[in-house]
Amino acid sequence: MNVDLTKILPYGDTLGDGIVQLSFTLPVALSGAAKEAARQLAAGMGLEEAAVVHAEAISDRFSFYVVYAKCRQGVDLTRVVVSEANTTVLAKAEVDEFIRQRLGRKLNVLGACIESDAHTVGIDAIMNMKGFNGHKGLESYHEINAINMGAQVACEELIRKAYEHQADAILISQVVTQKNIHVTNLTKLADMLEAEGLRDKVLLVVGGPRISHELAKELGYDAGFGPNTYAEHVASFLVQELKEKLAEQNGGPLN
Amino acid sequence: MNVDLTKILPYGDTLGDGIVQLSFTLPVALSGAAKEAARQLAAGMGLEEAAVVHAEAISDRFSFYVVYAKCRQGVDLTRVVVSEANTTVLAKAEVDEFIRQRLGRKLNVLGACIESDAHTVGIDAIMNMKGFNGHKGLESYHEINAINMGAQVACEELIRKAYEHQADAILISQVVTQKNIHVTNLTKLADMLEAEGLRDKVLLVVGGPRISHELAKELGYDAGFGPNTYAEHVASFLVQELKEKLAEQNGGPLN
Amino acid sequence: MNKLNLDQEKIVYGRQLAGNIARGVQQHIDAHTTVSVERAALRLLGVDGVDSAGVPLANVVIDVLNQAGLLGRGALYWVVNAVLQLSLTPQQVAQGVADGAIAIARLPVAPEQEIADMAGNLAEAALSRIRYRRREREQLIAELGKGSEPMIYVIVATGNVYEDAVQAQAAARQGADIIAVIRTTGQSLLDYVPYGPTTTGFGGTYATQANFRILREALDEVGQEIGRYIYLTNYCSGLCMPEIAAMGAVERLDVMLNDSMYGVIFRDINMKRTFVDQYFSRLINGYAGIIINTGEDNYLTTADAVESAHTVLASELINEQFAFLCGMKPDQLGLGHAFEIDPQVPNGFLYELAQAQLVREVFPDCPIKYMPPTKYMTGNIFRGHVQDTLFNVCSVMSGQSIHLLGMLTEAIHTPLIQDRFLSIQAAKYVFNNMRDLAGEISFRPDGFIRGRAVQVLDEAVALLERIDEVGLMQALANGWFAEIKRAPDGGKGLGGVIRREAGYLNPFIPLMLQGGESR
Amino acid sequence: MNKLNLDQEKIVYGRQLAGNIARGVQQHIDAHTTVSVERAALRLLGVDGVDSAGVPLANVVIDVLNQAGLLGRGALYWVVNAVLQLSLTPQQVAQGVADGAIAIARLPVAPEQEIADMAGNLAEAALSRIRYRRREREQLIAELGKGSEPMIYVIVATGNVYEDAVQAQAAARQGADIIAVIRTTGQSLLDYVPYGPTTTGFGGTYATQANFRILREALDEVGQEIGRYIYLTNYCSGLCMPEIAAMGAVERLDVMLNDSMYGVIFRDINMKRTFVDQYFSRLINGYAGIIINTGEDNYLTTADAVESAHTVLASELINEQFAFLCGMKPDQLGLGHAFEIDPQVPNGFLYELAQAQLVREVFPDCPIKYMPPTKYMTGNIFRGHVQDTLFNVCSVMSGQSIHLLGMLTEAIHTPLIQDRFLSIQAAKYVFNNMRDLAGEISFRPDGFIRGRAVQVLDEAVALLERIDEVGLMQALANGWFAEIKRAPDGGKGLGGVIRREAGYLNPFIPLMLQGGESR
Ligand code: B12
Ligand code: B12
Ligand SMILES: Cc1ncc(COP(=O)(O)O)c(C=O)c1O
Ligand SMILES: Cc1ncc(COP(=O)(O)O)c(C=O)c1O
Repeated sequence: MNVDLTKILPYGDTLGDGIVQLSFTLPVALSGAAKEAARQLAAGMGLEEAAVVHAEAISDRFSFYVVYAKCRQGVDLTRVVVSEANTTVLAKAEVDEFIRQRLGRKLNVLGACIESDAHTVGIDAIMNMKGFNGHKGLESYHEINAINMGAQVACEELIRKAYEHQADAILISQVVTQKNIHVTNLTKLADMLEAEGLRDKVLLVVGGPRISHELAKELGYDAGFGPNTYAEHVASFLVQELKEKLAEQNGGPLN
Repeated sequence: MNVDLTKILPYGDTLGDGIVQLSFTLPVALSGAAKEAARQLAAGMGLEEAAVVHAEAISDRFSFYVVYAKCRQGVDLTRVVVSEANTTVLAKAEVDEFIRQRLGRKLNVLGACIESDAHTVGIDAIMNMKGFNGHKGLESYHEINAINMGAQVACEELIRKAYEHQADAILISQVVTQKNIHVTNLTKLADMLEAEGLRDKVLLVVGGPRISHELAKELGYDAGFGPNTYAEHVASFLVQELKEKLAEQNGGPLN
Repeated sequence: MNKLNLDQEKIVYGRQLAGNIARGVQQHIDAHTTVSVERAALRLLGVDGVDSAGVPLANVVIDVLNQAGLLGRGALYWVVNAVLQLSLTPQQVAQGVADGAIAIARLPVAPEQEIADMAGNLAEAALSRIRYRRREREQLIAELGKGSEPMIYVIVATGNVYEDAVQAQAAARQGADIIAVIRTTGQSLLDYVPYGPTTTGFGGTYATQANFRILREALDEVGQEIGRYIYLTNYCSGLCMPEIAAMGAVERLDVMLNDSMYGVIFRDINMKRTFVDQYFSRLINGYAGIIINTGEDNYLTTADAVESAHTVLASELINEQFAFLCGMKPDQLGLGHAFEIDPQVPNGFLYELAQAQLVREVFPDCPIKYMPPTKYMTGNIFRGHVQDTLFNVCSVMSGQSIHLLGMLTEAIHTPLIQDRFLSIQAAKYVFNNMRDLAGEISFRPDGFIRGRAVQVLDEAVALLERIDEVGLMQALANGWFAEIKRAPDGGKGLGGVIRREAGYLNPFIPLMLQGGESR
Repeated sequence: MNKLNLDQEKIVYGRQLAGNIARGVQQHIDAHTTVSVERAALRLLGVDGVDSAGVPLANVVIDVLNQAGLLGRGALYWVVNAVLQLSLTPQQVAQGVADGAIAIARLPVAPEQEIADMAGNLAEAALSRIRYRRREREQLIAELGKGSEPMIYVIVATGNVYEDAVQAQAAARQGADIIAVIRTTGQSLLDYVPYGPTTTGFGGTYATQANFRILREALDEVGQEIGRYIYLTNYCSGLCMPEIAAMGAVERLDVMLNDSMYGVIFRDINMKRTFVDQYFSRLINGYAGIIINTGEDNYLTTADAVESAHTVLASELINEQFAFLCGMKPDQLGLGHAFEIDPQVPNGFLYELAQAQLVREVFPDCPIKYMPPTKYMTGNIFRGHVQDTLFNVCSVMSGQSIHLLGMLTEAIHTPLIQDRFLSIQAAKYVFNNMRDLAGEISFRPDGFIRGRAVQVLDEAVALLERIDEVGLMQALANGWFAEIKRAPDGGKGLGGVIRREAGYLNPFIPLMLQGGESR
């Protein structure tokens, strides 16, 4: 099977067949016309040979469709640029060693689920001793002073704590994304940090199941982490950023 | 909820949100780049806010994706034209009555799964006494002489039988559609009937789970029937066509 | 129903321990009131609406009384006094306080007995409205019937009450029996109840009285259409539990999420506050014939379902006792239970089945709130649909009655209309296809399932013994539930807890303890 | 395994009836040969390849002999004679016949015994190759192990052997234990076996020896990689059953769809032809240590699964007896069974479970071919995934061993790679999650499940009694299986049936009846 990486197409059972599966609801009763509209919707996505393989009434005002169709427009995988926070994942010992050596004091890391979000399992997975899936959290790092504020922390409160603990880094978790509430919350915090003149003094990191590095950057954060993140990813990012920061302060690369 | 019928969009949980679900496989190993390629594929379909909510390795050469995204291009439902065989479905008695009155003899209907296709349940559902889902088959119509040839009937054999029984209508079932084998088989039959000079003498109907009236017309058939067809649909179509035919022969509408 | 051959004496002993534990807290409860309890009492008397700044009148009045340090006698004492002095309705009094026209603290005070009598009359009138709604429910059910068990319970969560109504009706038409309108994130920490119809929630819709009414109407309408009474559920927890209970009783909700400890553990609400609030809210729910859903299922989102199974059972026994102290009946207790074992665990289903059967046998008369997998759901919606199917299987195999449908998109978004459609379809298929399976099978007496059930029961009783020793507040401080620790004086809302003074007036409490059944 | 407490004497009686029925047909079988049996014999001797017109050499030779009216003595008689006379290999003889260089019918004839001896030697050499492949399989399994039960069986059906190989490997990596390469529609009615690697099937890939080899290599490769021997399945039915058996034995296939009546009922192949063909093909499969899959599951695609359940059991008993007559062992008999009850039937799962448990208890040593829902699958892939899940549940609850995975897209297309992926994932989850459930539960002695099983057994025995009276051919003519009627002299392929003459030579038959186990 010789895959052309410059034009990757979906694969059903034959290279290049482009088969994709779709499902959606239309806000109209089931009818022949609605079924045809479902087909045209898929066709409107540039899909070929769209077949409505299932059409069913949800109620007298909604109908449900399953469609299979062929996508002809491939993606050039060789030109896809992935935006990811950092590449080299360091071992815990390396992280601790770096902080000890270069910073000469513990790294203060503050974490919270801000505003209306109460989903702490994600931030706990990153920060608490126990960690996640056998990957210990930041509390277990000798050279990190990890303070986890938990759920539904108001931005004001977070900032107060950041002053109090002289936070080097702030870790935010946002899980609820309905109606883009996470964007609202994250923007609020970034703006407030800016207004306080704190923004440049801390590394600002956000994570959550729907968070990407790209989105984080857009919102003015230093990094974003999605599903399957472990403490070591965040810790590695923090020390590597720190290294650059220290280097800048000293006017050149350190090692 | 006021639905704009001139621009029907998929409905997730809010009118106009346009949400659709997709899934597909890419013929490459799972990676950050592949995941981004999956997102771009959806974006390439004109979908907005495409979110790859799941990415998983199928093997070291394939990866699977689930995507949710928003479709912005609606369909004007008021302009959708549905191609369907006939609209008025007649009662069995009406069908029989018509044949008795206008034709004055039994209507000869020949049915078969042609060529490589052995799926007889569909044609049996239409033709056999027992019918389907409580809808009796054509055999149960007093004025229809229904001959069901069954599975894997060669076109040659079918044509022989058509002569033998002086078929008024030929009903074909095609269920297997992989690599468009049904199109090949159906085209073959239509061409052979044409060559024999029989095409204009019979009503030629095809049915099957992936058959649409549109496709049937394209292939030179008089009608096509898809899922959930019952004998009465076909019978109604046959007598209504017959009526027109008779009318043409007599140079004007009959009643 | 007796498949596990459990040690009945052990169960009785567990109940005794739980009773001790609940009564320990009840002393604190009987000695206190809260701003929310007092607001709820006002709401029951008909106080509704907001002032020009959008603050609910109930809040305005209670804030005034609280700032004046007068709440220890109960808000009704002051408001009914104003009613008597000014010959106004409670609503007019509240309006007057808000307008600044009435200085409620400075009015002359009528004789104690006179105030109490008037308060008693007003309360009785208010309660007769609730009893009316309760009888209305009973009549509608008698007339239309209701869903057969396991009853299919789904959520709507668009954030817009009008869209919710559309989805709720569609769900009922598809076969849902119970519709829960999920509440927007963050509302539980508001110390007031928003007002009017709302369209701007996040991950849910605001719980307001107007929203309750809109949804009740929508469900009554569709219930008539499809010939089945559809239950309406909302969230009676957070800082305003008692008020929401009052609103729900009046708007004829049928089910309320209403736990004695959920707010403490999962919303960091102060426990002294929540214990008092839960009492008054449950008095109302009990009186209104509402089924409550407790929140033990949530424990298994932060703690492990295999290791912490016994904490769920222990908490269920405590929740039951708290409910009994409010006069609730077993058939009103939808105790929280969840199917949250890591799908990778070998024989995970056997653990789930053991637990599901165990709760059925320990609480034979309670309609367990049987919750689907959530934590181990992923973006793989197809796999998720299978996880939900095994959950459906476990439910019908263990004879559950309130069955919260899992959604294949649990890990992604609040349900789309098609998610709900597919889930209802799947559950109906499983329930019909396996309808009488439970009656056909029995468990090996020396098998894994029975052994596991016995183990969980033993561990739960052992935990109750430990809690009985230290007291429930200390148990919460120790993080014995959900692995979350809460200090007795930490969290939100402690400021709203007020010590009752001698002569504390709240006629609703004794009246409601008499029960709201048809007399 | 004994949960139904079945009447063992009734089972023994059913087996006796089935034995009578099979022996009734065996008289016909022993008196006849077919063009395909003879071609298979040639193929076993190494005759391979096609002539310049693309006709397989085996066909060329047999056609020549048949036209000359010589097949009654067996093709080997003539070909081995040519071998002796011309000192050529059988392949060279065939090539010569095809080229027109050898007039096989007009060669001088060696003494009978000499031909028989030479034929015996050649046959023994051919069979030693098959025994070698059989031992090879045994060694690989000893070395690598194989899938645990229920073994996960999936199909690949791209129509292109190279694409099939890719998909087969991917499936094995995901956890499939058995890969069936579905055959293109229509091949079963070809009276020859196509040649070489093929890429142009419809709904499946041509069964050719080259394709068998390509897939065997692909699976051996992936088996080494993942440390599990992967079984390869193909279709040994249709007009060329015996030849495909010969090819499969040589290419080390592990499983063959191979029924005594499927071709008659579902392909309208003449029954006199099929009975003879199935005998020779099963001799080979038996000898090669191949597991056969019978086709009773198909009955329930045309007949109703509730009403006709007993026809499946009756047919399984007959298929078993036919297999015993070929020297097959119970552990080679993957009897066809299917989960085809209309999902709308209340308690459908109980019917399914009763039937699944019944076949396990009637055939305790057979690896039942446990088939998923197909007929009632629809374009609703989500619902389909749930139907398949209950099927998976039933399998693990009744302790099945060969588990054909259902595909959520069954009603739409042959499986896409993701369909297979999702189905394997789902099955593995269910099997792991419910691994020991079967051992935990028992059925109520007076319950529905046991009652249904007893009823099906009774009806099956009654049907066998009727068949025993009229004979199997008449039973088929009556449409007693699958509600499809077939006349004894109707259908395709009757022309290829030849009465054996005295001195009919086919040393494979006696040799293979000795069994192919390691000696
Ligand atoms: C557990 C849970 C809860 C628990 C939370 C308990 C707790 N203390 O956390 C309870 C029951 C309380 C709850 C409540 C609600 N929930 Co909730 N909940 C979930 C659930 C089932 C699992 C979340 C989880 O714990 N995942 C496990 C963790 C480990 O994963 P994670 O958060 O993604 O974290 C990983 C990464 O994302 C990353 N990460 C996360 N944060 C951070 C931060 C940093 C700095 C870094 C580097 C990395 C990082 O690393 C982690 C480890 O790899 C999900 C559904 C699901 N299966 O995902 C719904 C879900 C998240 N909840 C949801 C909702 C709507 C709610 C409610 C708002 C519903 C309601 N109205 O009542 C409430 C309100 C909560 C609130 N105010 O926020 C929705 C959100 C929908 C959306 N997309 O907007 C979901 C998706 C369910 C659904 N389908 O409706 N919930
Ligand atoms: C039953 C069945 C079989 C049975 C058929 C028995 C028989 N005598 O018919 C058996 C087991 C023999 C079989 C074999 C095969 N099958 Co098959 N089979 C099915 C199955 C499970 C159900 C089909 C069915 O009976 N549907 C019920 C009938 C009533 O529905 P229907 O055909 O759509 O008919 C209705 C309408 O379409 C319409 N209609 C149909 N015909 C006509 C004709 C006229 C004139 C009119 C008016 C209307 C009409 O009216 C009917 C009633 O409403 C489907 C999967 C599925 N669930 O759909 C696969 C399926 C059709 N089979 C399939 C395949 C590939 C095969 C094989 C080729 C596999 C193989 N290589 O071995 C073989 C070979 C058969 C061959 N040579 O054709 C594929 C086809 C894939 C594709 N899209 O190309 C399917 C979809 C399964 C799959 N996912 O792989 N099969
Ligand atoms: C008992 C109980 N109350 C309330 C909620 C909802 O949370 P919130 O209080 O944020 O509305 C839950 C969680 O689903 C619960 O189980
Ligand atoms: C026993 C048996 N043989 C063969 C087949 C396949 O059909 P065909 O003979 O067309 O390859 C089946 C159906 O799946 C079957 O069950």
